[in-house]
Amino acid sequence: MSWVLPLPVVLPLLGAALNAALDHVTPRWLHVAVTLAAVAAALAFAILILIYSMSTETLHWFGGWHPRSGVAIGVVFAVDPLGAGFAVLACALTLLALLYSIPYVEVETRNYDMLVSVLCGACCGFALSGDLFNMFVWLELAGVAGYALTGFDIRRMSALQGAVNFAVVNTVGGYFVLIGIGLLYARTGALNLAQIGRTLAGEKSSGLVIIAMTLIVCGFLCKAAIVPFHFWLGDAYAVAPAPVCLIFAGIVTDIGVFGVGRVWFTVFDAPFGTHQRFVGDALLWMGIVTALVGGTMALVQQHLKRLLAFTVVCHIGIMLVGLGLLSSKGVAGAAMMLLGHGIATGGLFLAAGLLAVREPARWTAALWFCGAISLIGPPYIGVYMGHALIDDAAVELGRHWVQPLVWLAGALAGAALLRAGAQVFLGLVDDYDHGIEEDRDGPVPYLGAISALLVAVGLVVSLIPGLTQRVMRGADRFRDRAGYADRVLHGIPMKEGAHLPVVLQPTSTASLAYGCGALAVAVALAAFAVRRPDAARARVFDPVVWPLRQLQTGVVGDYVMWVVVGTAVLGGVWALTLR
Amino acid sequence: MSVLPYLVAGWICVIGLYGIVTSKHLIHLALCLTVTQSSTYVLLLAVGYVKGGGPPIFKGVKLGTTAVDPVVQSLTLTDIVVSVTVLALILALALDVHDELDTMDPDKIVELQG
Amino acid sequence: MSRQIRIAVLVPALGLFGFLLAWALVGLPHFGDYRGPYGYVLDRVVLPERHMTNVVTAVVFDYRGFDTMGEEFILFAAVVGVVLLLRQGGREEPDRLNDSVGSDGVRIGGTLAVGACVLVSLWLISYGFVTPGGGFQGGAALASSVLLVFLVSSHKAWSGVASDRVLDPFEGVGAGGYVVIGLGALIGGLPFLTNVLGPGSVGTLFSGGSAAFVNWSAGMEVAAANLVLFTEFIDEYVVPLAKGDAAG
Amino acid sequence: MILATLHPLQYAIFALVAIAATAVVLTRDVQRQILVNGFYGILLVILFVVLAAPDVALSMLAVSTVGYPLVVLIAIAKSRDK
Repeated sequence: MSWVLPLPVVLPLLGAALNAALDHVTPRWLHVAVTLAAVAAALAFAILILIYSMSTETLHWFGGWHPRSGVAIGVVFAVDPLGAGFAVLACALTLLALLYSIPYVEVETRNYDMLVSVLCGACCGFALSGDLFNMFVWLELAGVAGYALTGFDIRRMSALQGAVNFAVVNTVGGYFVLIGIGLLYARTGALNLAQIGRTLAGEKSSGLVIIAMTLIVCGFLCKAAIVPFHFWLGDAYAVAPAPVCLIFAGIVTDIGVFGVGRVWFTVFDAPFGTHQRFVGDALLWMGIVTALVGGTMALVQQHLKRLLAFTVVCHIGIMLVGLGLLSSKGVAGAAMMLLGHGIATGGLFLAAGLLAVREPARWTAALWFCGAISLIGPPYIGVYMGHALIDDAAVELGRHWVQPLVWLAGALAGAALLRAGAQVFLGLVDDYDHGIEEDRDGPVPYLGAISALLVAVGLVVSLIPGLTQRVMRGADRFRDRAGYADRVLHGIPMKEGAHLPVVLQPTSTASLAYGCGALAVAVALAAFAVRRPDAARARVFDPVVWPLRQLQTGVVGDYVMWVVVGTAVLGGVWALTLR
Repeated sequence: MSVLPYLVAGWICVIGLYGIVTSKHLIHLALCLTVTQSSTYVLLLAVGYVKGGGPPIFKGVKLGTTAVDPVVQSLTLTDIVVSVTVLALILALALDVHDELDTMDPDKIVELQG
Repeated sequence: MSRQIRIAVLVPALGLFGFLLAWALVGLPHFGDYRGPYGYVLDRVVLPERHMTNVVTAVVFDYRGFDTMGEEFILFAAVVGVVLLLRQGGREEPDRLNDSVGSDGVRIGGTLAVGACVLVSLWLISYGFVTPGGGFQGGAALASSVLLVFLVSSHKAWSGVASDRVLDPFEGVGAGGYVVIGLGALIGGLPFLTNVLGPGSVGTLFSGGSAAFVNWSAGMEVAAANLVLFTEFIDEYVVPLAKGDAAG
Repeated sequence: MILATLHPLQYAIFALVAIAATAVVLTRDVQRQILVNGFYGILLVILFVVLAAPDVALSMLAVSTVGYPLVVLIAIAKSRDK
């Protein structure tokens, strides 16, 4: 089955190249058809890969350059279920975004479609790759396509500001990753993840490896928008066209967290395995702070898409918490959160995009509230299963304080969504400015159906029987560094796992209680903010949020300064604890 | 002295970052980004250098002669060609900003904040 | 936040950052003592296995050809992005601008120089597997040579050579060709981008095998993408001038 | 390549590159900065030759002589004429 592995990456790229080649010749319907066909085919092959990856590890050595006595001389795609699942999600969300864009985006459609399909290919490549430099290439490609798409509305100053901040911060992050790769290459003489991990395994940790890890992790966290690297995201996601936001929120941000997990569990777990709690706790705390900052900032936003952008920050923080626990359950929780959050937030972005076409209506309000509730995650709804797995993992580690903080962050973001829904879609406040200034066109039932599809799937994600067990099996594989290296470098086949049941995963009573509690807190907070907006603002929100808002200056120099501060502090902490 | 080349790479990275943060002009900022990027080239090539080694090109040279590392060179050379287009992308954004706002000072681009 | 505060926070942070970076860098093998396995192995196996004398080009287009495909698409996406961002609603055709070069000497000398530079660039691309060069460097050089047309003649002549009607197909075929060659191997039951025609004979144009075609499509893509970039930027400058001419 | 064995020369060029990079960053006037940047580019080309990397040097040469100056100069010209 090795031959399918390159296809989810190369087909969207080929589609984009084909559209460039046939520029000036083909009518619009043809280039739309080419793009859709390429991404749909990529989706089909990605699903095929996912199915096969459950039982075997599939490898694809590009150019047929197999390793020579444990030395990798080519580039490899090594697929595990989580990577394949990510590729499926990427292709599916891109396909929906493209369908939504057909009536919604009316200018420069050919260039737009080319960039969107390139973005899809890049995200798939990042998820499937087993080579550090190759991951960097896909990261850069996703970045470049992303900057251009953010600045799509070139006559709106906010769009340009968002694009500049996005471009500069992520370019700097990319250079950090590359410097880290250079350091690791100097140390190990390898670019293949498995081989780097093998080489570092038997040796004492050194300053070089600590700083290489810091640079690579911080570079990825710039993309993931983790505090203090997060400032650009609120500016960029508020201004990109709605379907582009769906792709950004659903997959592009998440590749940062995915990348941190990938390099930790294949490379750095080896030299720092005995000190892994220091690494995990640093990520855990950054995740918690990010989740709380995102939730709080969302609460005070008026601009609807900017509000959604900060809820993305919140949920990315929760994913990093799951990853920072470093156990299979934690990773599985992060993966379930990624899935549920990507789909539900995407649906909400598309619903917000509808406001550029027509006035809010009753059914769009229903759509919005369903999406908001899936993001809060009451028992077995929406992102609940992600929360529950993270809870279990935290309790197993004895980190009981993680649960309330994470649920609170989710509730804050949820309250922000409910409050905005009441104000915008139910019209509870007169003259509310939701900030969607674009004026677009399109058949409302068609656009509404696509967002409804996403919201509906987002609601039931936690209820799919057997899914959680399979994600946990995938997380086991994702974490298995020695097995990964054996399979990649020596082609040793995987042991067949036990058959997995197709049932609903039971969750702890605490999670059930927290889920209900989060919903109650969110509803109460939203009701308070809607009923007494002035009191809410003056007594509660402003004093808490004022310092945070002061930091969100919109100036790119400040943002890069925070990137340097964050990297230096994280590097300093790890330098002291990991030696 | 044997670490000087690496420290030069580190210095270029640091000074480039300083320029990016303190820049008052988007074009200046974009060029500072390319300076930071050039630190990666210097680092990679310095890492791959082998004392007394020739270029990894075996035309008229016996196979097995000491040569420098070819991999870092291949990573760098494509990146250099690509860097112009990425610079151009950022400059294109800067030009659009200038069209709208008549300024290139990043501190004045504050449409969105808080 | 004011500039002063920003710089006051930056300087200590950058100091710590630089210190940590230096700490990592002094842990590297001494300058010139590098002995990593990857490059060492390649320096010894490329000539016997692939008959290519330039190991760097062999790595770029054969051993790590897939990375290069990604890099090529970064170029592609960035240029598409520039076209997207520098679009102007209903741009006027700039044919009113009369900027042809007066001197015959400049024109004749320049035209010869264009020819010479183009030839050198093509040589750089084609002998990439033998001597320094290859699709990326040669493509960039080729774009620069064609740019000479603008310098020695007029904008009108330039926009004839470098219109997007001519360039876009080249760009698409260059980028797509790379993928299609890779897929060709895949359809034949081999891994993506397998070098199916190699190894050729040492030191000749044919030493690349099918990687030679990859090399050429990369060269085409790089040259066309750079020319699109130049055109976009030159038009950004020249078209407003032409409008000024017409008004005055 | 003879150059590749000359260590003092390598160190001198490394030092020059560091100084030139600093100069590029500290030149705040963009018109002057692009000149300094051109000089920096040439120094990098020489450095790459000295580090036995002719392929990388070629690629830097092709880019820093035409691509960088053209794109940046036009951006500067556009930002001035209003």
